Amino acid sequence: MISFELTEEQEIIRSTMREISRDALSPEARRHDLDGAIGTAVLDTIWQAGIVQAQADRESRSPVSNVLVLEELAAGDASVALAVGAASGFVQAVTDQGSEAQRAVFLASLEGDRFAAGTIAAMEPDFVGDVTRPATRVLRSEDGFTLSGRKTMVPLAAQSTHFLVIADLDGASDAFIVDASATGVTIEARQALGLRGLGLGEVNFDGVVLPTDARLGEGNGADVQRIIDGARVGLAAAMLGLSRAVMEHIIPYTKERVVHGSPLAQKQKIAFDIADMRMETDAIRWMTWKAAWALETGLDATRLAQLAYTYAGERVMQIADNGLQSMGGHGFVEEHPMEMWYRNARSLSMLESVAGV
Amino acid sequence: MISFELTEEQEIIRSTMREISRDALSPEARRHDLDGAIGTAVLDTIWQAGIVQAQADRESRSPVSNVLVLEELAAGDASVALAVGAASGFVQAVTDQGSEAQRAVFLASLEGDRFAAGTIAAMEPDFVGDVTRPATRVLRSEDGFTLSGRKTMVPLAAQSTHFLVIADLDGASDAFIVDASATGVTIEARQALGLRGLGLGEVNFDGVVLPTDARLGEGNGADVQRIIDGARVGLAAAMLGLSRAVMEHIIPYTKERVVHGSPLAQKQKIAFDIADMRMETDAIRWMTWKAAWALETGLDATRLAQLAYTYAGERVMQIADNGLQSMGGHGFVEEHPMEMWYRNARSLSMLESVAGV
Amino acid sequence: MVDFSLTRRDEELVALAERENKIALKHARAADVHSIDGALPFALPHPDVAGLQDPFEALANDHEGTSSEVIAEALMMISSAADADLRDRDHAFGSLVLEEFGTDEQKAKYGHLKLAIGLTEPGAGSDPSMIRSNSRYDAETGDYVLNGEKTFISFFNIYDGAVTLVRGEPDEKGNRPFHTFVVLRGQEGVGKVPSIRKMGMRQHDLAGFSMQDVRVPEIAKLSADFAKTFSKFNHNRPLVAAVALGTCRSMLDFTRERLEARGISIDYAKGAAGRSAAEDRLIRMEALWEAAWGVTMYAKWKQTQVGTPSYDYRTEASISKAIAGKAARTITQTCLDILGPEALSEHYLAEKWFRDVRIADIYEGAGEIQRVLVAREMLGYKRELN
Amino acid sequence: MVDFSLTRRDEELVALAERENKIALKHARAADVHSIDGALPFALPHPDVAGLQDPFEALANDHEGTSSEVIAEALMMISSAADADLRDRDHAFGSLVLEEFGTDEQKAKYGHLKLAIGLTEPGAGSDPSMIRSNSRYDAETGDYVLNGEKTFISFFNIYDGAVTLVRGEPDEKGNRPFHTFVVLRGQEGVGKVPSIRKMGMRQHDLAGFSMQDVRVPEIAKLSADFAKTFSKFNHNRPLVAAVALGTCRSMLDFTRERLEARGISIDYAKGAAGRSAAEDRLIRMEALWEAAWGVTMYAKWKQTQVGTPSYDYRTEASISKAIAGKAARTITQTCLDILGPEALSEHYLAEKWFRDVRIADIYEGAGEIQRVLVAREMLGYKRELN
Repeated sequence: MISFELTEEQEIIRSTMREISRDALSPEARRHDLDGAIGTAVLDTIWQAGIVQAQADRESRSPVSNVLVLEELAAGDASVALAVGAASGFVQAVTDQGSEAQRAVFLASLEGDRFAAGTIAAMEPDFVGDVTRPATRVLRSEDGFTLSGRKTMVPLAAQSTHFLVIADLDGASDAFIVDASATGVTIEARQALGLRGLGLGEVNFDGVVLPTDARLGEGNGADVQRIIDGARVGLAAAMLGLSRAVMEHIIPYTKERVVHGSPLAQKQKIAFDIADMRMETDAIRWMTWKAAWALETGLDATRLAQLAYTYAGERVMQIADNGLQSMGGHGFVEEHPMEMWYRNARSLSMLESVAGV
Repeated sequence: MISFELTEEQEIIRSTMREISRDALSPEARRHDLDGAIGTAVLDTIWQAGIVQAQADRESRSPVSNVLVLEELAAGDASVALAVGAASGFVQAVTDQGSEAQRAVFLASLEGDRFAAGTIAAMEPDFVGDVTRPATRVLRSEDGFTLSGRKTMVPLAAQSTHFLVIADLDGASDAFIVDASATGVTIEARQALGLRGLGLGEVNFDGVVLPTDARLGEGNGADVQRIIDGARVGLAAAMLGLSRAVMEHIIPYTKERVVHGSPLAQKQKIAFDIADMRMETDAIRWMTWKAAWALETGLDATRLAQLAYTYAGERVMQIADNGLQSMGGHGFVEEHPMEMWYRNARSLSMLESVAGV
Repeated sequence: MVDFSLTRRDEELVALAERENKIALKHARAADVHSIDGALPFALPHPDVAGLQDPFEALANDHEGTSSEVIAEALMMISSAADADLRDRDHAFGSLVLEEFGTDEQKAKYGHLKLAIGLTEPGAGSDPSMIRSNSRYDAETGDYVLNGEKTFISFFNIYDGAVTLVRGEPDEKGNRPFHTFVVLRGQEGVGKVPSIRKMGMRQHDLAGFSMQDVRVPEIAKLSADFAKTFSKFNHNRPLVAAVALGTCRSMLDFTRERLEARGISIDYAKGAAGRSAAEDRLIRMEALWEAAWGVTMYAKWKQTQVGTPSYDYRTEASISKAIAGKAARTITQTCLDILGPEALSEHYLAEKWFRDVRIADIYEGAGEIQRVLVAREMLGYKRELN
Repeated sequence: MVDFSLTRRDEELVALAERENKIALKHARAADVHSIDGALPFALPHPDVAGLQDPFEALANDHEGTSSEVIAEALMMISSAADADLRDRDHAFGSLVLEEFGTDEQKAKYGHLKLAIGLTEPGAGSDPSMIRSNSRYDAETGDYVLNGEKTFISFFNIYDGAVTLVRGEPDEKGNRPFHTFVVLRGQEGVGKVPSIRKMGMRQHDLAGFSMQDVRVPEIAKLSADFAKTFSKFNHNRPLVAAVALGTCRSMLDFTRERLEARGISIDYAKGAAGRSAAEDRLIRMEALWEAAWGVTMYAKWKQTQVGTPSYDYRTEASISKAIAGKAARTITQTCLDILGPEALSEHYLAEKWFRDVRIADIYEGAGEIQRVLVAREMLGYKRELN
């Protein structure tokens, strides 16, 4: 039965996250951008909120709830949202698809008080690449596997304890859990246009020897598409949060700024852009909820995830672009968050695998 | 040396065509649309203006001048513009690429007083087809060729004396002159969304036996790309004319129509759409001129022709769409030409081979 | 709990609407060609569909177990391309106004009639302040005398008359109030205007009428409040959106099928970089459709939460109408372009859908109006923004 | 005769600009990183380019045989991505105003200085009516006393001062006229404001300054007419468009090369149906670039026809600026998206071009302003439309 009603628990999650986002993330977002890293205190706060750890409970974890979390966090700082999304994605994959032994090992690492998590390494330093066709390869060896290839735009590259590496095995995509300290693994910081706080990096795997139990699920291979689906929905949620941040900033700005005798917001062009921002954020939200609902109920979510991701990607870029334009020169300078959002919008909408719900 | 200056002769051509378009085409455009045919009187008027015949003179024919003609005619009635473009395209191909003998035969047919011309048959009744890769095939036979295949959206299908058929010969596109009355040629009217006056039809070639001299140029095969390039530029010119017609209609309409106390044209949304119409028609005009100039000077025009065609196609649809929107319900009814332009815009921008410059 | 699943009853109703649509498709071209002048090529109800159950009637009779009546109605609209509205649906807008605002006496007199609603005038599209039709009270006879001209009136030439909006005589301040009267077709002074020829939706009759010293008795004057008359549009907007989405769905299905027949299958799993142009564009169109579906469903869901007479879902109603209107334009334009010239042919219904659905962003409040309404709500503006 | 060919001299100059651009590219990342706070990482002129001929100087010295000087200048801008403006170009806008409107005495006093132009104020972007800075004549000393605040002033922290626009004392009707004064950096009361940190174009210093009871002598007051001061922007617009197109050209070249390296070559001959998504999108971006090129060249050509001081090419100037501004946004956004995540990396200049060129649709009159100007001309409106 069609319903848009959140559970009481989800309402609480949403308002808690909105508060954290407003009080702890928004004020720090510019600093994260300039430093090229999220502050340890912020990461630990998030960690202590237990969002990442909650993903380890197969019964209670909820993609819909995760979408709410990512929207709210991204409204404050998209880098933080993706850091949480990346760590959550790792835990979700292990929880959903890991063997009993893998779950026991990797989920135990969630017990500390400090942010310490794995991340998904899926994209490759290849122009016009396709995340579903990795060039990174795993070959079978006598007592396990050997992994070779390069991954790029890996979030929290230097901070992650493990990588869930998407790689080709026998002609199909598969997933392997790789220790960040394994021989042959080298990590290189690789700053990018936006999401600078996220600590994006390039990770090289040079003939890394993996034991048999490194393969996610240890059995017939992982369902990589499910991981990608979850990531697309997570990114859509983050784009939703970013879009909302732009909208919420632009409304008071354009109402206060007087040009040629009247507030900017009374110009039809600006007012229509603002109406479009509202319309599009609403649309992205329901698409994202619907895809998350499909994930949650175990339906095939691939199409809905792709459509939500595609739509959110188009719109967040347009919303950030129009938001910047409506601020004129002020949109271009660091005094306002707008220029950062413009960069983050382009970055967010091009990553396909760095968050999970 | 970069210059946008027309020659005196071109200025005369332009103003003559503008007059014909205003006085003889605009008032008849709706009738042509309803009748599904251009009136014979109109066709003969155009014929007697000598535009089509002028293409037979290799020295004096000018793609730039032809672009001016098509813009002006299309501003009055896009169907007439394409009828002229189709007939011209046939003559141009024979003039530029025909053997001496072919020129002698086919250009002689231009001498009468009544509209009587060939047309290019290039597109096929195949979804997602590519005009540069025809499925229509010509096989070599002992004393000539055999032609088999179907062509669609052929302008003036029932009125043309000859078809210049683009077909595959030995794995490459080639062009063949086919008599409309040849055995195995059947013509079927096929009405479409727009350009209804153009008499679009489907032409079937069922093992049509062709003599050796049916092959354009008779030698090593025709340069089909040159024909397509010319057609793309011709279509861009027609789209330009149509775009201008919309703009010139919308300006007085929105100035006169008062809504909520002020003329529609004073609403920023409407005024900006009108500014965009002007900006885009200017842009299409110079792109089209540039591509025509490349054709005229014998440079490789393929890229410029593609870009002008692509850009004009995007914009004419947008201009017609916004024009219709600015008229509200009046844009949707036959009382105004706008709904016809909307249909014509979508049709024009999807045809790739029915006009020539 | 967030839920996008359909109930069994939803599914039944949707299937019913789809079946009716399939039958309608067979007659769609004939209806398009023959009803250019407003005359359907066959009598209603058409025998082909007469044997089936009307899905909307089915819903009205039994909506237990649906995702709520209003949501189910929108779902059914989306499942039907409305290619040929073959059933004689009982949606006479003027009759609804009578039913809501009429006295028992008025209902007794006019209740059995099908009444259109006469708002629009030549020169006054969506702007009621431009209405020039007027009424004058004749104290001698106790009649009202009406003059003016109406246009774009749905089904006027098919129905029995219209509930029409006119200006009254000026009050002490010189303001002319709005009055609402029942005017009957064939009445003396009511001039017939031929049905309007349109680009699309030709089976939807649209006509005008003139009033020249039309005399109506006092009982013909309804006390329908002007704002309330217009408020009817509120809950209609998501349904108008749904109708547009139905046609767009047909267009998308047609495009997908034709691409697949050419060996171009749509792979939703892979990234954008690996796509063909046709595939990429189609996926973007499907995304736009889903976007419009979401806001339409949300508007209907909110309607059930706050109740139909409430104003609290009007922004959501505007959003659904505006996005669906945009989707209608973009999806039909783009799908034809993806498919290429063959799609222009009258051999297929695609070109008809392109024509039909263009009205979606115009009628019942153009996209620009909806954006003004949405922006006003967001910015806390009223007349400052128009 | 319509002609789009370059003269030999055009080609030489374009080649010169391209060579300089290639050198500049080597320093582009360093300039971006180090000049966040307005400080270039190296002295001007940079030794790398000092040995070459400045193409703009070459044009100024000899423009015989070009497609006219103004067209050649635009061509050269388009050939150069302006990645690192390594030369200390003599385009001090305030100095140009002094040169045009100053008396001989004023030129003697200030002519050797580099002067910025101080128009914009916090809270007054493109709207001069919002200017709050003011001047007061002190009859006792014969000085003018200036107060106020200026922002977004190009090169103020690098130049010697600025020609600045302020309000005078109210006249009998209460209107405050505009006055123009030369204000020097370091002068008493002139407050320094740190250079503004920006998303892109970081090598372009932007700063503000405050004026607190700044006393300037009578000679500092220029009789520069306000409208004339602004008219300077007219012929600058197509050049601003050309600069944006230069950066877009770099982005398109980069994208095409990377696609080709991946085996995706751009085939302009075939129809759209046969294209990959990447190819299709790139072709559309190239078309947009060509559109902007055409209107920019036309504006410059018309400028040579009617003469630079004429107003008769202002609509064309606005058109070129508006289309190039739109192209700048669309082309950079789309090319990154075509290439995928790797294009976001600072390893390449693509992300820098994306940041740099966004200002193109804002400065020297945002796209919205240009559209107002174009629409006013078309509709015969003045203040009715804003």
